[in-house]
Amino acid sequence: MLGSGLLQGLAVTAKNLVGSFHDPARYTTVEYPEVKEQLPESFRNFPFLVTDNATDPMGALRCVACQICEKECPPQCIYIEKSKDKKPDATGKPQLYPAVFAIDTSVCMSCQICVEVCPFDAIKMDQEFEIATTDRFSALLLNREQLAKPNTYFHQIRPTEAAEVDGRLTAERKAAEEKAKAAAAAKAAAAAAPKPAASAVPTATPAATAPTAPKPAAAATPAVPTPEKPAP
Amino acid sequence: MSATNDAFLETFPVTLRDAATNWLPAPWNWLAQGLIAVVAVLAIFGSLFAILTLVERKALGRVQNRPGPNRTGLPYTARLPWLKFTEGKIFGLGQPMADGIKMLTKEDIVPREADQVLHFIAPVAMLAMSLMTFAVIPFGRNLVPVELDASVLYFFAAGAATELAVFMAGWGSRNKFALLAAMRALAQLISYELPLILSFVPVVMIAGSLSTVGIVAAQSSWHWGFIPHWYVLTPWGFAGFLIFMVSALAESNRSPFDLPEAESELIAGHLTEYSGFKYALFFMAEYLGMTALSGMAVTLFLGGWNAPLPFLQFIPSYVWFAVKLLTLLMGFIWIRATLPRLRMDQLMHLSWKFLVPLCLVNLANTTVWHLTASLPLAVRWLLCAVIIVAPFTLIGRSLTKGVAPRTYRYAE
Amino acid sequence: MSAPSENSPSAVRPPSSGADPSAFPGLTSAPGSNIRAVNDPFHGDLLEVSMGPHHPSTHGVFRMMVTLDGEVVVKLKPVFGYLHRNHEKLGENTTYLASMPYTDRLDYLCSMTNNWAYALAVEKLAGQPVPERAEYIRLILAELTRLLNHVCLAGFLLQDCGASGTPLMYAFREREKILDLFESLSGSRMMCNYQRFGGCRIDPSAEWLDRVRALVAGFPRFLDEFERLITGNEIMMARTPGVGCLSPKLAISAGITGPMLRAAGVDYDLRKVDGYGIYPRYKFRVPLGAHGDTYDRYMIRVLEMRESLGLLEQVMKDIPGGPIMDPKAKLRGLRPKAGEAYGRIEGPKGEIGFFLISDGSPNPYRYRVRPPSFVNLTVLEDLCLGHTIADAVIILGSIDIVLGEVDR
Amino acid sequence: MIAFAVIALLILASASLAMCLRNLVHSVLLLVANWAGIAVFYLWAGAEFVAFAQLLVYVGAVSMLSLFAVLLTRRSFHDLDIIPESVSRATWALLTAGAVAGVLIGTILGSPFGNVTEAAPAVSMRQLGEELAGTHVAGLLVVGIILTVALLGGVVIASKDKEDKS
Repeated sequence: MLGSGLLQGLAVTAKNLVGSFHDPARYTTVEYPEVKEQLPESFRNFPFLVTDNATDPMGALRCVACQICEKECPPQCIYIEKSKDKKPDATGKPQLYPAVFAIDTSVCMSCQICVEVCPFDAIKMDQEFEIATTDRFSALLLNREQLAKPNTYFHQIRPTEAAEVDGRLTAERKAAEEKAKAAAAAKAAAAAAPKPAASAVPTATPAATAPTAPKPAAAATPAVPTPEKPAP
Repeated sequence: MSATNDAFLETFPVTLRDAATNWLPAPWNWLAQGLIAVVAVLAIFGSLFAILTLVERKALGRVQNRPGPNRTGLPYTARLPWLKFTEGKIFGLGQPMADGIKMLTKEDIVPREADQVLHFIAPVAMLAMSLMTFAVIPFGRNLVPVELDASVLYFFAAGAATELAVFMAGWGSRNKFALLAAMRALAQLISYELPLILSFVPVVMIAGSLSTVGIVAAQSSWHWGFIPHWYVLTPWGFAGFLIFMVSALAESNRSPFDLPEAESELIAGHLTEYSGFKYALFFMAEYLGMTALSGMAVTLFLGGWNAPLPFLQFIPSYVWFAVKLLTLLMGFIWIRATLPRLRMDQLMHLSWKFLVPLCLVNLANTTVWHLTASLPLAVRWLLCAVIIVAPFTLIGRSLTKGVAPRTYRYAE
Repeated sequence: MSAPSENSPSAVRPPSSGADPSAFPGLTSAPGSNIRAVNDPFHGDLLEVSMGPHHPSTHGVFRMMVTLDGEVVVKLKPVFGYLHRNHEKLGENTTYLASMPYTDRLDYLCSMTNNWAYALAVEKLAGQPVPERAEYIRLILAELTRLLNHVCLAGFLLQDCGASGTPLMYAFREREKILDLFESLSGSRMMCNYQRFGGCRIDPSAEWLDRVRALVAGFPRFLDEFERLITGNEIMMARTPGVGCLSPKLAISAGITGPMLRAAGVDYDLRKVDGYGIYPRYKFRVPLGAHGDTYDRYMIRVLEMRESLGLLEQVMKDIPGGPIMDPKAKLRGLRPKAGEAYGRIEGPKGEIGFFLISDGSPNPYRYRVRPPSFVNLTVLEDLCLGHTIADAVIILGSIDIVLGEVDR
Repeated sequence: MIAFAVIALLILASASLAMCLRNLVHSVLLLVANWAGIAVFYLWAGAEFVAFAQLLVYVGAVSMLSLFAVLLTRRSFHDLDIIPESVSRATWALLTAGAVAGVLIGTILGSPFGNVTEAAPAVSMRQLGEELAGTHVAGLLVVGIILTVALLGGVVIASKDKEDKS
């Protein structure tokens, strides 16, 4: 009969109108400022630098200024300047640290390639998206201090991923300590032998690192060659 | 008429008006009553327009599974203790006010090329004409602003002038889209005026009078005590009602026929070059036009202010008119939420080759209804129903002749 | 409606106007009025209207210079390039990996299929095998993107026809569910950057796969409701059939691909033709249209959605375990040996392909994208001639273009 | 008396202004104002039906047709400036206009108006209807036929030029 299609359409809209009052499937709006929806764990926005202890953030930056992320970043929005001196990092080995580490968030498209290629898990994606500012230029260029956030924050926003990263790092540190202990034991055994000329401590240049497989998967540990080191 | 005729609530508005104007000498008395009627119509239908915009956006929102405007609240309501829970946001009731203030404060840009005179007159004429149409609609038992002998004719005469205003807006703003819209508006409004007027002729034939009060009086009694005499319950009346509503949709540029201001094609059509308060005037004129047409539909087909059942008459007559008016307006909004738009040539085809022939058949149908007064009601009803349904399906087939539901084959 | 009977590949003469549009003695404009009345002796005034670049129904920054005789389109010149971002030259100056996030921005509605096409091209170039589980995940994500895209198209087509937003909101309600899945998998709703050369970046959890199963189970109910709202509707049956008829001959010669080609009746679906990924292992049908008009293009997409749902149900039953990234795959410093490769897949809009020439360096020597909506757009004028301006809008809607891909 | 003068002035002013305006659309709209003035006259004389019919038919429909005519036939802006071809044609035009005006004014002054004493008979719609359908039914039918013939003629002409176009 002419018009039956129109009536069918009107019936559908009526069903939705009535449904929106009792059927949650037909009322999908979340009234944002009052009700904040729980973000999925893997949500990503701009990156941040991970520090190991919250008290002295600049002291315990994991980043060793190897500048891999700067090279790999598609829009080239990371700027790093290496430090002149060295600081012992978590495993006690003297490492470089970034004197300047700036990300221009107006250029960054949060594609998380820097997180993927970083061999030291030093940079992670943040979940903070309410970062609107009135200043168009300087406020968008985040420097090292603004980027640094403690590992506890990383655990808070990404529990599973953080746990894996920490597990891997502690395993790495344990391996480094055993090697150091074994080296020290070997040193003690051969204590009578003339002391070998202390070889210069090569800087820890991470050679072609095996790819840090994506975090949750059992990732191959980045084989960072820890050179022989005479016990202090 | 039962005893409730002079119940307090029923005659309250009239006694109020008489109390306010009786102490005046004769000529001033008539003038004062007229002024009161005008002020009453403006106040009621002005606020109805404001609420209607909010209700439309909320209903559209709810149909689309979203809340609709709920951010603007009324001032000072947050501090009232018993309204504390709404945090001053009372379901968006402040939205009409917010829109009003926005429209008032927005800059009214008139393009340099525009024809200043026409550009200014168009909204004024449009609003004036649609307000004039309210003069003859009987809102209650004796609540009709102006009682004319040919009031239905007056209603459509005033309504016809709004076409001019739409054309002036379209032509005056010297904009290609507005020009296209003006030509479309001209063609659409004229070709839908014919079915609009032809659909109310049967009502006048049966009611025997052109005055709205007479028509409502003719629909006031009941068959066997519970079926009201409303014309919509007769076959020709129901067909006339449907045609009237379809043409009312087209006359007020509402959904399936909103070609003049088709957003997807002509941006805002003849309203493209309007902003600020002139745009608000057009907006208001469209809503008032819609309300007037549905008010007339209630008067002609739904028994004006008559109660549907005898024992329900204790509720005052103007309440019944309001209930019927609001249901029709909800129907307008419901249709707007659902139906896509027709194309211009299909619009013309629908009017000239479908609605007008159906109206003429409906006229013949009414004469058959009138002449078979002696037959029992059921037989008459069936006979007239057949007379109108047969051409409906026949001519209807011509509308969808080229289009058969298609089946699709799959590769291999 | 005098739909042009036969779209011969040569320039199409609109039968209704009888006048060759290019024969006009130039577009003279009367002083002081911006309506350029074309003084054409035997045709009355033609009105030249510019629809775009910011026009409510051009799906992005796209402009149509339409010459109207009354309401009928006499000449239509598409103008685009407003969203040109130099995508291909950028591709030549960055490494293979760095181009991957940019492919999300090509057709910003279907980022997963763009990624897959680019990954396929680079894998062909570098001879990189892909593990079994990654193939399954890629197929699931591609079919989800097809659902997403076709739902969006149906919503936008109805919006162009004038339904004030209701079907679009229902379509977007379903689209949001799929985008939530992408967000919980790849981290971002539309810019997923999820595929890598040799597999995928993140292994979807079992809980995520269950959510996909739930979505696939709930989708047909929505599709039925959507069809009840639209397909039988008399106004739609009046507005879309017979509008913008595309003849198979013109479709093939113009290089049209995707649902638009199948709506014209040509049986060409890359999933069957190329048999890439694991499509040959699963049974699914390819719907074909008969008239090639706007209604067929809409119905073909609805039927394709149903086929994708059937395909997803079959695939979800037997997803293997194992790694999702080929262990030997090198993330950084990929230097494929010199040579060229063309990887293409059946994207929701048509055949999206990437042509790469490598000279052994980490940057591709030439990086070319074959965008489906750009190619499908070339026949816009042939489809619109002889129709009214209201039809031109829905014909553009039914071609389903995304300006990110058209302008690159 | 003042009301009469005001309305008359309005009608005359709009008519004359309509003639000498350069913009055709403006003159058509002034013509519409003229018809509305005439409708006010009818109302003032108490003939409601004729006033509303005038409003409905003239202001509603005929104005639209004249606008259509003005818009669709106009070639372009240029042929608006009507320069009198030659002095002699202008004089002949003035002469004929004067003659017609003279005849009109003569008949108006000559006809015996006389001051009508009793008020105009209050004719109700019902009487009007019965009068029309009763005694004057022949006239009504003839007018109906003429109108349908005109309508059919219009349709035939319109459809004819569609054929030679396609």
